[in-house]
Amino acid sequence: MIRVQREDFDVGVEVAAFSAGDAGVGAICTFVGLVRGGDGNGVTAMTLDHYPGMTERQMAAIESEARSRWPLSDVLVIHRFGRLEAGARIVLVATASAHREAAFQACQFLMDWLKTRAPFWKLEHTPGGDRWVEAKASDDALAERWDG
Amino acid sequence: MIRVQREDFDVGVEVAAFSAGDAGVGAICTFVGLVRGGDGNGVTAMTLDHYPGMTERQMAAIESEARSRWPLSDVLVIHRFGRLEAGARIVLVATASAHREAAFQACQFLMDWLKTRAPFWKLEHTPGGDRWVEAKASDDALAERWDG
Amino acid sequence: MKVLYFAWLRTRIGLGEEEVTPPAGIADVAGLIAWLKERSPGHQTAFADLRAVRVAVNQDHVGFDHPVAAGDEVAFFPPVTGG
Amino acid sequence: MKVLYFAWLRTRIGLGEEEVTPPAGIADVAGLIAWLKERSPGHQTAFADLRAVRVAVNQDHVGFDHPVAAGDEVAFFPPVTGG
Repeated sequence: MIRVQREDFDVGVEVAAFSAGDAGVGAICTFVGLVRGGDGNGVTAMTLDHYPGMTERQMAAIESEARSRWPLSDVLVIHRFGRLEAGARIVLVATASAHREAAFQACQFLMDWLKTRAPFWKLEHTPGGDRWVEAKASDDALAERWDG
Repeated sequence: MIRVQREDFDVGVEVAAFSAGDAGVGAICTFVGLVRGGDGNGVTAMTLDHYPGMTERQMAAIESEARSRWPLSDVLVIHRFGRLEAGARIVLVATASAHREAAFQACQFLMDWLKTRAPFWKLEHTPGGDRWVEAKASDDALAERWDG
Repeated sequence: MKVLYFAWLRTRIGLGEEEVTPPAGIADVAGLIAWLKERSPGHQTAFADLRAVRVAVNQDHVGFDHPVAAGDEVAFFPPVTGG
Repeated sequence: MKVLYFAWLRTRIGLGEEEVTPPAGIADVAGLIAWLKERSPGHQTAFADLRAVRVAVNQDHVGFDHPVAAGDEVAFFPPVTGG
Protein backbone atom coordinates (compact mmCIF):
# COMPACT_ATOMS: atom_id res chain seq x y z
CA MET A 1 0.00 0.00 0.00
CA ILE A 2 1.26 3.43 -1.05
CA ARG A 3 0.39 6.83 0.37
CA VAL A 4 1.66 10.28 -0.64
CA GLN A 5 0.52 12.95 1.77
CA ARG A 6 1.26 16.33 3.28
CA GLU A 7 0.14 15.23 6.78
CA ASP A 8 2.32 13.57 9.38
CA PHE A 9 1.80 9.89 10.20
CA ASP A 10 1.81 8.02 13.51
CA VAL A 11 4.30 5.15 13.34
CA GLY A 12 2.57 3.29 16.17
CA VAL A 13 -0.86 3.48 14.57
CA GLU A 14 0.47 2.51 11.14
CA VAL A 15 2.50 -0.43 12.45
CA ALA A 16 -0.37 -1.64 14.65
CA ALA A 17 -2.70 -1.76 11.63
CA PHE A 18 0.01 -3.25 9.45
CA SER A 19 -0.37 -6.94 8.62
CA ALA A 20 -2.66 -7.32 11.64
CA GLY A 21 -4.13 -10.77 12.04
CA ASP A 22 -1.92 -12.47 9.45
CA ALA A 23 -0.77 -15.61 11.27
CA GLY A 24 1.96 -16.30 8.70
CA VAL A 25 3.91 -13.14 9.53
CA GLY A 26 7.02 -13.73 11.63
CA ALA A 27 8.97 -10.56 10.84
CA ILE A 28 8.16 -6.88 10.40
CA CYS A 29 10.84 -4.40 9.39
CA THR A 30 10.14 -0.69 9.58
CA PHE A 31 12.17 2.28 8.42
CA VAL A 32 11.48 5.93 9.25
CA GLY A 33 13.39 8.78 7.60
CA LEU A 34 13.51 12.13 9.40
CA VAL A 35 14.61 15.68 8.63
CA ARG A 36 18.01 16.02 10.26
CA GLY A 37 18.75 19.43 11.70
CA GLY A 38 20.70 21.15 14.37
CA ASP A 39 24.14 19.61 14.30
CA GLY A 40 26.04 22.13 12.25
CA ASN A 41 24.27 21.63 8.95
CA GLY A 42 22.10 24.63 9.80
CA VAL A 43 18.94 23.10 8.36
CA THR A 44 15.88 24.43 10.13
CA ALA A 45 13.34 22.86 7.77
CA MET A 46 12.95 21.54 4.25
CA THR A 47 10.32 21.58 1.57
CA LEU A 48 9.70 18.44 -0.42
CA ASP A 49 8.71 19.09 -4.01
CA HIS A 50 7.17 16.17 -5.89
CA TYR A 51 5.51 15.25 -9.17
CA PRO A 52 1.87 14.41 -8.39
CA GLY A 53 0.70 11.47 -10.43
CA MET A 54 4.11 10.20 -11.39
CA THR A 55 5.02 9.88 -7.70
CA GLU A 56 2.17 7.46 -7.05
CA ARG A 57 2.90 5.53 -10.26
CA GLN A 58 6.58 5.14 -9.43
CA MET A 59 5.93 4.18 -5.83
CA ALA A 60 3.37 1.57 -6.91
CA ALA A 61 5.88 0.18 -9.41
CA ILE A 62 8.56 0.02 -6.71
CA GLU A 63 6.16 -1.80 -4.38
CA SER A 64 5.33 -4.30 -7.15
CA GLU A 65 9.00 -4.90 -7.78
CA ALA A 66 9.62 -5.60 -4.09
CA ARG A 67 6.69 -8.02 -3.95
CA SER A 68 8.00 -9.86 -7.00
CA ARG A 69 11.45 -10.25 -5.45
CA TRP A 70 10.52 -11.32 -1.90
CA PRO A 71 7.60 -13.26 -0.39
CA LEU A 72 5.94 -10.35 1.40
CA SER A 73 2.68 -10.56 3.32
CA ASP A 74 2.30 -6.80 3.38
CA VAL A 75 4.05 -3.61 2.26
CA LEU A 76 3.39 -0.04 3.37
CA VAL A 77 5.10 3.08 2.04
CA ILE A 78 4.10 6.56 3.19
CA HIS A 79 5.98 9.56 1.78
CA ARG A 80 5.25 13.13 2.76
CA PHE A 81 5.63 16.30 0.70
CA GLY A 82 5.47 20.02 1.50
CA ARG A 83 7.26 21.87 4.28
CA LEU A 84 8.79 19.72 7.03
CA GLU A 85 10.53 21.10 10.11
CA ALA A 86 13.78 19.65 11.51
CA GLY A 87 12.99 16.38 13.29
CA ALA A 88 9.84 15.75 11.23
CA ARG A 89 9.13 12.35 9.71
CA ILE A 90 9.55 12.21 5.92
CA VAL A 91 9.01 8.59 4.97
CA LEU A 92 7.83 5.30 6.45
CA VAL A 93 8.50 1.92 4.86
CA ALA A 94 7.21 -1.27 6.48
CA THR A 95 7.52 -4.84 5.23
CA ALA A 96 6.05 -8.04 6.64
CA SER A 97 7.18 -11.55 5.80
CA ALA A 98 7.39 -15.04 7.26
CA HIS A 99 11.15 -14.62 7.69
CA ARG A 100 13.35 -11.76 8.82
CA GLU A 101 15.80 -11.70 5.95
CA ALA A 102 13.05 -11.07 3.39
CA ALA A 103 11.56 -8.32 5.53
CA PHE A 104 14.94 -6.61 6.04
CA GLN A 105 16.04 -6.87 2.42
CA ALA A 106 12.72 -5.70 0.97
CA CYS A 107 12.68 -2.71 3.34
CA GLN A 108 16.20 -1.70 2.30
CA PHE A 109 15.38 -2.23 -1.36
CA LEU A 110 12.26 -0.05 -1.10
CA MET A 111 14.25 2.77 0.51
CA ASP A 112 17.08 2.50 -2.03
CA TRP A 113 14.67 2.63 -4.97
CA LEU A 114 12.57 5.41 -3.44
CA LYS A 115 15.75 7.45 -2.99
CA THR A 116 16.79 7.04 -6.60
CA ARG A 117 13.52 6.65 -8.55
CA ALA A 118 10.60 8.36 -6.82
CA PRO A 119 10.16 11.96 -8.05
CA PHE A 120 10.75 13.95 -4.88
CA TRP A 121 13.19 16.84 -4.44
CA LYS A 122 14.36 18.35 -1.18
CA LEU A 123 14.83 22.09 -0.73
CA GLU A 124 16.69 22.79 2.51
CA HIS A 125 15.96 25.96 4.43
CA THR A 126 18.89 27.42 6.36
CA PRO A 127 19.53 30.80 7.99
CA GLY A 128 21.81 31.54 5.02
CA GLY A 129 19.16 30.79 2.41
CA ASP A 130 17.58 27.87 0.57
CA ARG A 131 19.44 25.19 -1.32
CA TRP A 132 18.31 22.18 -3.35
CA VAL A 133 19.77 18.95 -2.04
CA GLU A 134 22.02 17.23 -4.58
CA ALA A 135 21.63 13.55 -5.36
CA LYS A 136 24.33 11.42 -3.74
CA ALA A 137 26.51 8.97 -5.63
CA SER A 138 26.33 6.78 -2.52
CA ASP A 139 22.57 6.44 -2.99
CA ASP A 140 23.08 5.36 -6.59
CA ALA A 141 25.61 2.79 -5.41
CA LEU A 142 23.18 1.43 -2.81
CA ALA A 143 20.42 1.18 -5.41
CA GLU A 144 22.68 -0.60 -7.88
CA ARG A 145 23.32 -3.48 -5.50
CA TRP A 146 19.81 -4.72 -6.38
CA ASP A 147 20.55 -4.81 -10.12
CA GLY A 148 21.06 -7.95 -12.13
CA MET B 1 19.02 0.07 26.06
CA ILE B 2 18.20 -3.57 26.82
CA ARG B 3 15.03 -5.01 28.33
CA VAL B 4 14.16 -8.65 29.07
CA GLN B 5 10.55 -9.03 30.13
CA ARG B 6 7.54 -11.31 30.28
CA GLU B 7 5.11 -8.49 29.36
CA ASP B 8 4.16 -7.43 25.84
CA PHE B 9 5.45 -4.12 24.47
CA ASP B 10 3.72 -1.44 22.41
CA VAL B 11 5.77 -0.75 19.27
CA GLY B 12 4.21 2.69 18.82
CA VAL B 13 4.97 3.80 22.37
CA GLU B 14 8.50 2.41 22.24
CA VAL B 15 9.31 3.97 18.88
CA ALA B 16 7.78 7.33 19.89
CA ALA B 17 10.02 7.48 22.96
CA PHE B 18 13.00 6.21 21.00
CA SER B 19 15.66 8.79 20.17
CA ALA B 20 13.07 11.54 20.74
CA GLY B 21 14.44 15.05 20.43
CA ASP B 22 17.80 14.05 18.95
CA ALA B 23 18.18 16.43 16.02
CA GLY B 24 21.03 14.43 14.51
CA VAL B 25 18.87 11.37 13.81
CA GLY B 26 17.89 10.93 10.17
CA ALA B 27 17.04 7.23 10.13
CA ILE B 28 15.30 4.79 12.45
CA CYS B 29 15.13 1.10 11.62
CA THR B 30 12.85 -1.18 13.61
CA PHE B 31 12.44 -4.93 13.58
CA VAL B 32 9.68 -6.90 15.28
CA GLY B 33 9.73 -10.70 15.49
CA LEU B 34 6.42 -12.51 16.01
CA VAL B 35 5.27 -16.05 16.85
CA ARG B 36 4.20 -17.52 13.52
CA GLY B 37 1.25 -19.83 13.71
CA GLY B 38 -1.65 -21.12 11.76
CA ASP B 39 -0.29 -21.92 8.33
CA GLY B 40 0.30 -25.63 8.58
CA ASN B 41 3.06 -25.60 11.17
CA GLY B 42 0.43 -26.28 13.82
CA VAL B 43 2.03 -23.99 16.37
CA THR B 44 -0.58 -22.57 18.73
CA ALA B 45 1.89 -20.96 21.13
CA MET B 46 5.46 -21.17 22.33
CA THR B 47 7.31 -20.82 25.60
CA LEU B 48 10.59 -18.98 25.65
CA ASP B 49 13.07 -20.33 28.16
CA HIS B 50 16.02 -18.09 29.00
CA TYR B 51 19.01 -17.80 31.32
CA PRO B 52 18.33 -14.88 33.66
CA GLY B 53 21.46 -12.87 34.26
CA MET B 54 23.40 -14.19 31.30
CA THR B 55 20.66 -13.00 28.96
CA GLU B 56 21.05 -9.40 30.08
CA ARG B 57 24.85 -9.66 29.99
CA GLN B 58 24.88 -11.07 26.46
CA MET B 59 22.36 -8.56 25.18
CA ALA B 60 24.32 -5.66 26.68
CA ALA B 61 27.49 -7.02 25.06
CA ILE B 62 25.71 -7.31 21.70
CA GLU B 63 24.46 -3.72 22.02
CA SER B 64 28.01 -2.53 22.80
CA GLU B 65 29.34 -4.36 19.79
CA ALA B 66 26.75 -2.72 17.52
CA ARG B 67 27.57 0.72 18.91
CA SER B 68 31.28 0.13 18.32
CA ARG B 69 30.65 -0.86 14.68
CA TRP B 70 28.19 1.85 13.61
CA PRO B 71 27.63 5.48 14.64
CA LEU B 72 24.32 4.97 16.47
CA SER B 73 22.43 7.68 18.31
CA ASP B 74 20.26 5.15 20.10
CA VAL B 75 19.67 1.40 20.38
CA LEU B 76 16.72 -0.43 21.91
CA VAL B 77 16.34 -4.19 22.28
CA ILE B 78 13.35 -5.74 24.04
CA HIS B 79 13.13 -9.53 24.24
CA ARG B 80 10.26 -11.37 25.89
CA PHE B 81 10.27 -14.72 27.68
CA GLY B 82 7.56 -17.05 28.99
CA ARG B 83 4.48 -18.28 27.14
CA LEU B 84 3.62 -16.44 23.90
CA GLU B 85 0.54 -17.18 21.80
CA ALA B 86 0.62 -17.37 18.00
CA GLY B 87 0.82 -13.83 16.61
CA ALA B 88 2.43 -12.44 19.77
CA ARG B 89 5.47 -10.17 19.61
CA ILE B 90 8.73 -11.79 20.71
CA VAL B 91 11.43 -9.22 20.09
CA LEU B 92 11.84 -5.56 19.14
CA VAL B 93 15.08 -4.07 17.87
CA ALA B 94 15.33 -0.38 17.02
CA THR B 95 18.36 1.57 15.85
CA ALA B 96 18.75 5.30 15.22
CA SER B 97 21.51 6.92 13.22
CA ALA B 98 22.25 9.95 11.09
CA HIS B 99 22.18 7.76 7.98
CA ARG B 100 19.98 4.91 6.86
CA GLU B 101 22.62 2.35 5.99
CA ALA B 102 24.04 2.39 9.53
CA ALA B 103 20.54 2.04 11.00
CA PHE B 104 19.66 -0.88 8.69
CA GLN B 105 22.93 -2.73 9.12
CA ALA B 106 23.04 -2.34 12.89
CA CYS B 107 19.44 -3.56 13.18
CA GLN B 108 20.23 -6.67 11.10
CA PHE B 109 23.43 -7.27 13.03
CA LEU B 110 21.60 -7.07 16.36
CA MET B 111 18.99 -9.59 15.20
CA ASP B 112 21.61 -11.95 13.79
CA TRP B 113 23.66 -11.90 16.99
CA LEU B 114 20.59 -12.18 19.23
CA LYS B 115 19.53 -15.25 17.25
CA THR B 116 22.89 -16.96 17.67
CA ARG B 117 24.28 -15.64 20.99
CA ALA B 118 21.51 -14.62 23.40
CA PRO B 119 20.51 -17.51 25.69
CA PHE B 120 16.87 -18.04 24.73
CA TRP B 121 15.26 -21.33 23.71
CA LYS B 122 11.89 -21.77 22.05
CA LEU B 123 9.53 -24.60 23.00
CA GLU B 124 6.72 -24.85 20.44
CA HIS B 125 3.29 -26.01 21.56
CA THR B 126 1.29 -27.93 18.95
CA PRO B 127 -1.82 -30.11 19.16
CA GLY B 128 0.53 -33.10 18.76
CA GLY B 129 2.76 -32.11 21.67
CA ASP B 130 5.64 -29.84 22.54
CA ARG B 131 8.94 -29.63 20.69
CA TRP B 132 12.12 -27.64 21.23
CA VAL B 133 12.99 -25.55 18.18
CA GLU B 134 16.33 -26.52 16.66
CA ALA B 135 18.92 -23.91 15.81
CA LYS B 136 19.11 -23.19 12.09
CA ALA B 137 22.31 -23.32 10.05
CA SER B 138 20.91 -20.37 8.07
CA ASP B 139 20.98 -18.25 11.24
CA ASP B 140 24.61 -19.17 11.82
CA ALA B 141 25.38 -18.19 8.23
CA LEU B 142 23.66 -14.82 8.65
CA ALA B 143 25.57 -14.15 11.87
CA GLU B 144 28.88 -15.09 10.28
CA ARG B 145 28.58 -12.36 7.65
CA TRP B 146 29.53 -9.86 10.38
CA ASP B 147 32.76 -11.69 11.24
CA GLY B 148 36.23 -10.44 10.42
CA MET C 1 2.16 19.19 -25.34
CA LYS C 2 2.39 19.83 -21.61
CA VAL C 3 5.88 20.49 -20.22
CA LEU C 4 6.53 20.37 -16.46
CA TYR C 5 9.55 21.59 -14.47
CA PHE C 6 10.50 20.59 -10.94
CA ALA C 7 12.99 21.69 -8.28
CA TRP C 8 15.70 24.06 -9.56
CA LEU C 9 14.55 23.74 -13.17
CA ARG C 10 11.28 25.34 -12.13
CA THR C 11 13.12 28.02 -10.16
CA ARG C 12 15.42 28.88 -13.07
CA ILE C 13 12.70 28.85 -15.71
CA GLY C 14 10.29 30.67 -13.43
CA LEU C 15 7.31 28.44 -14.04
CA GLY C 16 6.24 24.91 -13.18
CA GLU C 17 4.23 24.13 -16.27
CA GLU C 18 3.71 25.38 -19.76
CA GLU C 19 1.66 24.30 -22.74
CA VAL C 20 3.82 24.30 -25.87
CA THR C 21 3.38 23.46 -29.53
CA PRO C 22 6.77 22.59 -30.96
CA PRO C 23 7.10 22.67 -34.75
CA ALA C 24 6.88 19.46 -36.73
CA GLY C 25 10.39 18.03 -36.87
CA ILE C 26 10.78 18.06 -33.09
CA ALA C 27 10.62 14.29 -32.68
CA ASP C 28 12.47 13.45 -29.48
CA VAL C 29 13.38 14.82 -26.04
CA ALA C 30 16.74 16.14 -27.21
CA GLY C 31 15.06 18.08 -30.03
CA LEU C 32 12.45 19.43 -27.63
CA ILE C 33 15.14 20.66 -25.24
CA ALA C 34 17.01 22.45 -28.03
CA TRP C 35 13.75 24.15 -29.01
CA LEU C 36 12.76 25.02 -25.40
CA LYS C 37 16.17 26.65 -24.78
CA GLU C 38 15.27 29.39 -27.25
CA ARG C 39 12.20 30.43 -25.27
CA SER C 40 13.97 32.46 -22.55
CA PRO C 41 17.30 33.03 -20.79
CA GLY C 42 15.81 31.01 -17.89
CA HIS C 43 15.26 28.02 -20.16
CA GLN C 44 18.80 28.48 -21.49
CA THR C 45 20.22 28.38 -17.96
CA ALA C 46 18.08 25.47 -16.81
CA PHE C 47 19.17 23.31 -19.74
CA ALA C 48 22.80 24.47 -19.81
CA ASP C 49 24.17 21.23 -18.32
CA LEU C 50 22.11 18.25 -19.38
CA ARG C 51 24.09 15.85 -17.20
CA ALA C 52 22.11 17.30 -14.28
CA VAL C 53 18.74 16.95 -16.02
CA ARG C 54 16.39 13.96 -16.01
CA VAL C 55 13.25 13.54 -18.08
CA ALA C 56 9.96 11.67 -17.88
CA VAL C 57 7.53 11.26 -20.75
CA ASN C 58 3.99 10.48 -19.68
CA GLN C 59 5.29 9.87 -16.16
CA ASP C 60 7.90 7.27 -17.07
CA HIS C 61 11.64 7.89 -16.73
CA VAL C 62 13.13 7.91 -20.26
CA GLY C 63 16.31 8.89 -22.09
CA PHE C 64 16.90 12.01 -24.20
CA ASP C 65 16.39 9.95 -27.36
CA HIS C 66 12.82 9.07 -26.38
CA PRO C 67 10.18 10.25 -28.93
CA VAL C 68 7.81 13.08 -28.03
CA ALA C 69 4.52 13.93 -29.72
CA ALA C 70 1.57 16.28 -29.35
CA GLY C 71 -0.49 15.31 -26.33
CA ASP C 72 2.51 14.02 -24.34
CA GLU C 73 3.27 15.15 -20.82
CA VAL C 74 7.02 15.84 -20.64
CA ALA C 75 8.66 16.59 -17.29
CA PHE C 76 12.18 17.86 -16.61
CA PHE C 77 13.85 17.67 -13.21
CA PRO C 78 17.18 17.08 -11.47
CA PRO C 79 18.11 13.65 -10.08
CA VAL C 80 15.60 12.83 -7.36
CA THR C 81 16.42 13.33 -3.66
CA GLY C 82 13.44 11.96 -1.74
CA GLY C 83 13.25 9.20 0.81
CA MET D 1 29.78 -25.27 42.09
CA LYS D 2 26.37 -24.37 40.67
CA VAL D 3 25.34 -26.24 37.52
CA LEU D 4 22.38 -25.01 35.44
CA TYR D 5 20.47 -26.78 32.66
CA PHE D 6 18.23 -25.17 30.06
CA ALA D 7 15.74 -26.28 27.39
CA TRP D 8 15.88 -30.03 26.63
CA LEU D 9 18.88 -30.58 28.87
CA ARG D 10 16.72 -29.53 31.80
CA THR D 11 13.86 -31.75 30.59
CA ARG D 12 16.10 -34.80 30.22
CA ILE D 13 17.94 -34.32 33.50
CA GLY D 14 14.73 -33.43 35.29
CA LEU D 15 16.05 -30.39 37.09
CA GLY D 16 17.12 -26.87 36.19
CA GLU D 17 19.84 -26.40 38.74
CA GLU D 18 21.99 -28.42 41.10
CA GLU D 19 24.76 -27.68 43.55
CA VAL D 20 27.63 -30.13 43.02
CA THR D 21 31.06 -30.73 44.53
CA PRO D 22 33.17 -32.52 41.94
CA PRO D 23 36.31 -34.26 43.22
CA ALA D 24 39.68 -32.58 42.92
CA GLY D 25 41.04 -33.51 39.50
CA ILE D 26 37.94 -32.25 37.67
CA ALA D 27 39.64 -29.25 36.11
CA ASP D 28 37.72 -28.38 32.96
CA VAL D 29 34.24 -28.52 31.40
CA ALA D 30 34.94 -31.83 29.63
CA GLY D 31 35.96 -33.42 32.92
CA LEU D 32 32.91 -32.01 34.65
CA ILE D 33 30.61 -33.46 31.98
CA ALA D 34 32.19 -36.93 32.30
CA TRP D 35 31.65 -36.77 36.05
CA LEU D 36 28.05 -35.41 35.76
CA LYS D 37 27.09 -38.23 33.36
CA GLU D 38 27.52 -40.73 36.22
CA ARG D 39 24.92 -39.00 38.38
CA SER D 40 21.79 -40.38 36.65
CA PRO D 41 20.45 -41.95 33.44
CA GLY D 42 18.98 -38.50 32.69
CA HIS D 43 22.41 -36.89 32.84
CA GLN D 44 23.73 -39.72 30.64
CA THR D 45 21.06 -39.04 28.01
CA ALA D 46 21.40 -35.25 28.14
CA PHE D 47 25.16 -35.43 27.53
CA ALA D 48 25.05 -38.33 25.04
CA ASP D 49 25.77 -36.11 22.01
CA LEU D 50 28.02 -33.20 22.93
CA ARG D 51 27.78 -31.70 19.45
CA ALA D 52 24.32 -30.50 20.51
CA VAL D 53 25.49 -29.06 23.84
CA ARG D 54 26.82 -25.58 24.55
CA VAL D 55 28.33 -24.36 27.80
CA ALA D 56 28.76 -21.09 29.66
CA VAL D 57 31.03 -20.60 32.66
CA ASN D 58 30.11 -17.64 34.84
CA GLN D 59 27.70 -16.52 32.10
CA ASP D 60 30.23 -16.41 29.27
CA HIS D 61 30.11 -18.79 26.31
CA VAL D 62 33.20 -21.03 26.49
CA GLY D 63 34.61 -24.22 25.00
CA PHE D 64 34.74 -27.68 26.62
CA ASP D 65 38.39 -27.12 27.47
CA HIS D 66 37.59 -24.13 29.69
CA PRO D 67 38.68 -24.54 33.33
CA VAL D 68 36.09 -24.95 36.07
CA ALA D 69 36.57 -24.44 39.80
CA ALA D 70 34.60 -24.41 43.03
CA GLY D 71 32.34 -21.36 43.13
CA ASP D 72 31.81 -21.27 39.35
CA GLU D 73 28.39 -21.12 37.77
CA VAL D 74 28.37 -23.61 34.88
CA ALA D 75 25.41 -23.75 32.49
CA PHE D 76 24.63 -26.36 29.84
CA PHE D 77 22.14 -25.78 27.01
CA PRO D 78 21.46 -26.49 23.34
CA PRO D 79 22.33 -23.94 20.63
CA VAL D 80 20.19 -20.86 21.29
CA THR D 81 16.97 -20.21 19.34
CA GLY D 82 15.73 -16.80 20.48
CA GLY D 83 15.11 -13.65 18.48
